[in-house]
Amino acid sequence: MVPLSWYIMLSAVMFSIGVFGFLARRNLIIMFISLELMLNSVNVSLVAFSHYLQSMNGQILVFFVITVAAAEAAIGLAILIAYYKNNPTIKVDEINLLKG
Amino acid sequence: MTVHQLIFIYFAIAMTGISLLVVTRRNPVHSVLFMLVLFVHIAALYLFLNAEFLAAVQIIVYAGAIMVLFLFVIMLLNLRREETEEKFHRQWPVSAGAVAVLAVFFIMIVSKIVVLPALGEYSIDAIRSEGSIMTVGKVLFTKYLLPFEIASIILLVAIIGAIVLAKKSTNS
Amino acid sequence: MDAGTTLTIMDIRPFVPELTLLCAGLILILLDLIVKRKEIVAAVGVAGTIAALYATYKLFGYAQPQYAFFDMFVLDGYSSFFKLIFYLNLILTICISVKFMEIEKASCGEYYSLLIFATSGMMIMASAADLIVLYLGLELMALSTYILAGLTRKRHRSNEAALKYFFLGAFSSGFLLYGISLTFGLTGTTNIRDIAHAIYALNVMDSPILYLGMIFIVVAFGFKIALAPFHMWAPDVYEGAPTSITAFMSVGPKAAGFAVLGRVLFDAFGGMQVQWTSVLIPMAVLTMALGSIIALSQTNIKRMLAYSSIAHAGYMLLGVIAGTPEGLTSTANYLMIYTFMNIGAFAIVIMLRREGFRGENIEDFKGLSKSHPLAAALMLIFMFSLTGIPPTAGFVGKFYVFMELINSGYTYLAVIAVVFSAISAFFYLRIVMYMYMKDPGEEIVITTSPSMSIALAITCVMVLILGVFPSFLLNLVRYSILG
Amino acid sequence: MQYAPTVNAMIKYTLIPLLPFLAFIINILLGRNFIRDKAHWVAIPAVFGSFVLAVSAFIDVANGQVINIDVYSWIVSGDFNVSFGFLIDQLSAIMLLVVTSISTLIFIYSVGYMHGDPGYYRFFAYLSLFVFSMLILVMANNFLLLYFGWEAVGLCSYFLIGFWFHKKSAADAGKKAFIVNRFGDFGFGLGVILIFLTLGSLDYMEVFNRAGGIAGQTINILGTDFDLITVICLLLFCGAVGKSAQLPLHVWLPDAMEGPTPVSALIHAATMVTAGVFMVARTSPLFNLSATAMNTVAVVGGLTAIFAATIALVQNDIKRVIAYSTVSQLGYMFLALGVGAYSAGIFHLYTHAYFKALLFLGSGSVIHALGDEQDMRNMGGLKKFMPQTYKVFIIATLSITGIPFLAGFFSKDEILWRVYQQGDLGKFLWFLGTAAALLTAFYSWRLIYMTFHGKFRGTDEQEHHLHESPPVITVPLWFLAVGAVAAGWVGIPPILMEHGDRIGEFLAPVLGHAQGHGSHAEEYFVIAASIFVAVAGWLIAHRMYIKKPEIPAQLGAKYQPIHKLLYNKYWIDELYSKVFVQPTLKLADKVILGFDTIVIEGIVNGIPALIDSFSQGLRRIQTGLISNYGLVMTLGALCMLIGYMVFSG
Repeated sequence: MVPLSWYIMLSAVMFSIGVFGFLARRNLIIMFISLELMLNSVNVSLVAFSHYLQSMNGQILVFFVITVAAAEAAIGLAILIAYYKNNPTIKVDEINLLKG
Repeated sequence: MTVHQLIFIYFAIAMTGISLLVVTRRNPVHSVLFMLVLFVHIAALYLFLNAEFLAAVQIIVYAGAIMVLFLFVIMLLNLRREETEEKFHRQWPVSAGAVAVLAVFFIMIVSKIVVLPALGEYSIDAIRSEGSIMTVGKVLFTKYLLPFEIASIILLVAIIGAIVLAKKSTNS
Repeated sequence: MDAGTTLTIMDIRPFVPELTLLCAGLILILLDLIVKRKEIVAAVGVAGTIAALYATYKLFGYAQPQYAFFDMFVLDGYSSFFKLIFYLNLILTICISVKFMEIEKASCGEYYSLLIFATSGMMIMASAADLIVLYLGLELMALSTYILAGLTRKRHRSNEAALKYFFLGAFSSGFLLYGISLTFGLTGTTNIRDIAHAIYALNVMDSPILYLGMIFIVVAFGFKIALAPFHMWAPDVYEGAPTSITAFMSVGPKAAGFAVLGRVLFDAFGGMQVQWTSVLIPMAVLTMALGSIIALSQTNIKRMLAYSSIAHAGYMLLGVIAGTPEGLTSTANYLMIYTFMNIGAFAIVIMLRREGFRGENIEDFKGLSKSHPLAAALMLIFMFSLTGIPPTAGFVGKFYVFMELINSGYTYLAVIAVVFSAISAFFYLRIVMYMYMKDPGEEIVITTSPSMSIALAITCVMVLILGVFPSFLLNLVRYSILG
Repeated sequence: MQYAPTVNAMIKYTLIPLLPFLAFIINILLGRNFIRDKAHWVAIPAVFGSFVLAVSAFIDVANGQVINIDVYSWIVSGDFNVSFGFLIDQLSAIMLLVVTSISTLIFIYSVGYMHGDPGYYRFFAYLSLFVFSMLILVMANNFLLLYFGWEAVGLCSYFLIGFWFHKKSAADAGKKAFIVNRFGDFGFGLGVILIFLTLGSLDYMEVFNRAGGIAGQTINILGTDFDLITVICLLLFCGAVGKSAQLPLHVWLPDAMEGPTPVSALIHAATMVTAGVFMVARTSPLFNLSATAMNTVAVVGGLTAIFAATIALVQNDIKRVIAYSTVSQLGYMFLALGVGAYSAGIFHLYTHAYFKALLFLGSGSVIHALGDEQDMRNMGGLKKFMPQTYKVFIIATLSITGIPFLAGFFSKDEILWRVYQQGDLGKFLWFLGTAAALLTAFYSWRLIYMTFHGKFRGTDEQEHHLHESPPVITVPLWFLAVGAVAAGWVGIPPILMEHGDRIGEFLAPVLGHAQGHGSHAEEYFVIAASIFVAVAGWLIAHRMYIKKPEIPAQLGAKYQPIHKLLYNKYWIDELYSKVFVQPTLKLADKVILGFDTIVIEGIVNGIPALIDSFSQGLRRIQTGLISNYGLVMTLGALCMLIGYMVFSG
């Protein structure tokens, strides 16, 4: 059998890559995709826990996470478009009107 | 090394590689496409973990809806400058360092994880006897009814929000 | 009623306040289609809130916590008290918004329903007995606030605020989820009470995995509360968002964050108090320091109030650090007082806003006492209260937190807090100085409305009354939380 | 004996301070736009209401109902309990009567005096606030509330001294009063804190009950052991020295005369400055435990009495003469307190309030008539223009100089007799007091003669406008005159009348009886001596200013150094300036050039600048970039993780 820790380590690696993408990329859309990557890594760990603990909680939470991710995507992209209309850039380092 | 383990190792390497590709592609469209490949892998992994329902949801909702929305927005914004400019933020080496340290600790800690609590009632056989969808459905509409209803409000808020933020002009 | 195996209609009972408010939100969406005047929409929203308040009042006073929906949801004094804060926050925000959103040309019915949905999310957070419900409540609140922050779509600053809030909020949600996942993986449950039992039963108090899970959860809550170093979004978002939403955000999500922080740390991770205390202490000191010091050199009043709100979050955290139920009580008490004084201060800022004039610079307050003595006097009271000068409510709030802290043996923290509190006097009193000791620059015109007057009257009277007669509130919060 | 008060009684006692406070709120909020020159219609009924309630409270106390009740618990947290409560006993009942009755009369007087002032409503608002604070100070049943009232009356006093803030001297005087009082209040605050730390309570009764327990304990300050109670008492007395303008902190009071005359009368003569006397009397159970503290009080009081009287001899500003006279009379009160004759001190406080308020208001009437002229050298001969003012002035002067059967006679005599009984130190202090009485008689009559007798020395225009003040001013004067005559009849020495010392008996349950023995012969001697000096002072003044008006100038020329010394108030202001202010400046200026730019400026501007630049630096962290914020969050989480790894191994 595959040990539980392997799944969780995989998920940890994916999570870290997602964090890296969020912190290092300039393109807002790719940052957003990195966020989705983080969420997916969590989902992997949850499903793995759910399987190994023979509990349903994890799977149910994944279901809700996917739902929320969909809602988040809709709102996030709407905000992005609203921003882009006024200020046509999606480079994160050009978005610093508010600072100090 | 069992077959299971070998298959897992393939998935682990593939998913790590694809994840890296997702966050390093210059063109966002490529990123989204690699993300789709990743989702397929994740869905397959769910199948190994006895979560057929989630595997389907992963493909239908994540790949089919969310990522398509991403693609749609990328097309809408029509990003030409992406080709020529710097991919990474100025702080990326610091980020990379921090994330590397975090990942090392993270992996060190979770590598020790073992199953501690008493096992629940949803063993592989129990799920198999009813089918994954039925099991999930039963739990979702009894024990998790309240979160389910809250999720519906969240979706409603998302709809309202998207409309409010994106509609042409206010009526006042 | 304990965890049943079947759902009955009685499960609805503890959920009635949330249900009432959600219904009000839905009604507003429909009402918006047929009613032209937004004041009516706002009034219906307030009526719905008052109905929910009444429901909470009727349900208040059970000695035992009421569990419902298979232990997903709990109604107890603790959550009821926080709901009271949310109701007040909602009502006061609606009151100060009506005229303001018209001036911002962003008056729409959805604004009010989103406020209500956000508040419902906070209430669900406060009452969550399961991490899944907690997560969903948090997302309901967060998603609604993201939209609200960006509601003035024509304004670049508002767009940017929403964008920052959204991205960083989603980032922190990722941490929260990982924290929940690890906790679930180690304890086999997501129910808050069961987690505590499992931690003892499995004897995993010292498990690094659980610690990691707890840290990730604290990161997410710290983000909502705006605790350093997770506070950095706050000044930008507070400055960019429409002022009424800034007022709403500076109280609601903060209070909700403290509600869940208290519940999760005390109930779920009660066995790991040593660990989380040692995490929270540096956070509290850093929060107070950054908030108080950076606020000194601000020129925009919304931004200054943002840093002030960060500093206050630091003081409130001290009550949690005290680690006793009494300490948590003092935090809740502080939050209630903070609601009044902070929304009051923002209300004055909103009054300066008019067609073609932002009124957000501290300079704009020059000579306010000459042209509008009443507004200046109110601002003076709010500033005194935020500084913590007796006999205003702000003093009472700080006093109880510090007292509980000292009772728990953290005298040095109390001393540090007093020092930063003294530093903070500089920037609050600077506003007072501008209002009373400088000559007016250009003419100041104040925009007011009946609802605004009501909000100001409530906040001002409460700040003074709670300063002079604090025992009323204190008895309420003690009765609610300590039973 | 204490009785459980009824709800009605509680409302009554709460209303006493509350009425003036309401008047303050109404006037300050609505005064500028709505009430304007009708502010007195708010303030006077409020104060009068307090007066009526105070009379009723006095009757209650006289019937034996001493009340000590916590009206409201403000902060309750564990062992720490801060309550607002009132203690209405014999002492506070008398103080209530004094404060409210004099306030009422002075409020009425102010209607005439302040008529037409642009800050009319503001004046009444501050004055009402002052009365509120003073009543709180008097009625408090714990040290914290006392301290609150103490600071609040001070604050009102600074506002009112600087009431005409466009006048530079007034603004400066306000500042001076503020700074000088800081010294005293600092000590007072330390004393209160020390009481709390050592006795664990701030409630009067608990403190007094527990005080016996710490008798004999010592406290180590800078390596030397001091008696704890003595230290506490001396710290408290510091506050009294500041507030009641005793040596060496008396310098602010004469300058405080820059304020409007009703303020001088109410705050700087009748009530606030006597707060120090009241406080020492109130804390007499503590002072009784420390002989050192008591002797200090007595000596400071005696020295101040004579010292201020000598200065008053040669001043030419009419209000300054009365101000130094006030300092001197306050010295008498402390003299009495210091020898344990608390009730004699309070008795003098009470009679002094009437005749001194009368003197101030009378001089206000004169100043008003002369168009704000305060220099007595430009007055003279006002007797025929202002007969009423003249008459009340004579009554007040007879009273203050101690002419038999007027108020001042009984109270001053009581003090001198009690002092006389206290051994050698007592004899010496008695001598000082009697000498001061001689001086008092002299400068008081000098004031009368220079102002009201002889020929008018002012300008023709002033003479043209001379008039008697309107009834709104003179009627309160006559009321006060009645007080100045009759107030002393409650304290007739037993030697002259059986059971005559009613006020002493009344106060005895709170303040106890003065100790000491003396024969009847000695007592008659003391009385005779005071009468003698009162008459002697009068005669000397009469001779010098009526019979042979050239004498003062000759004397001044002959004893020029003394005259100069007195005229310049012993150069105390200059001394303070030389000793404290100028050396600092010189040191900073000459000795170490550049020192000031580095250290003084460094401290004054440096710390705020440092914090500000620090703040500016920290602002730069806030780059506005999402990625940076996310990185900081990640690093935060990482730090927590590393911290855990490091500390848990």
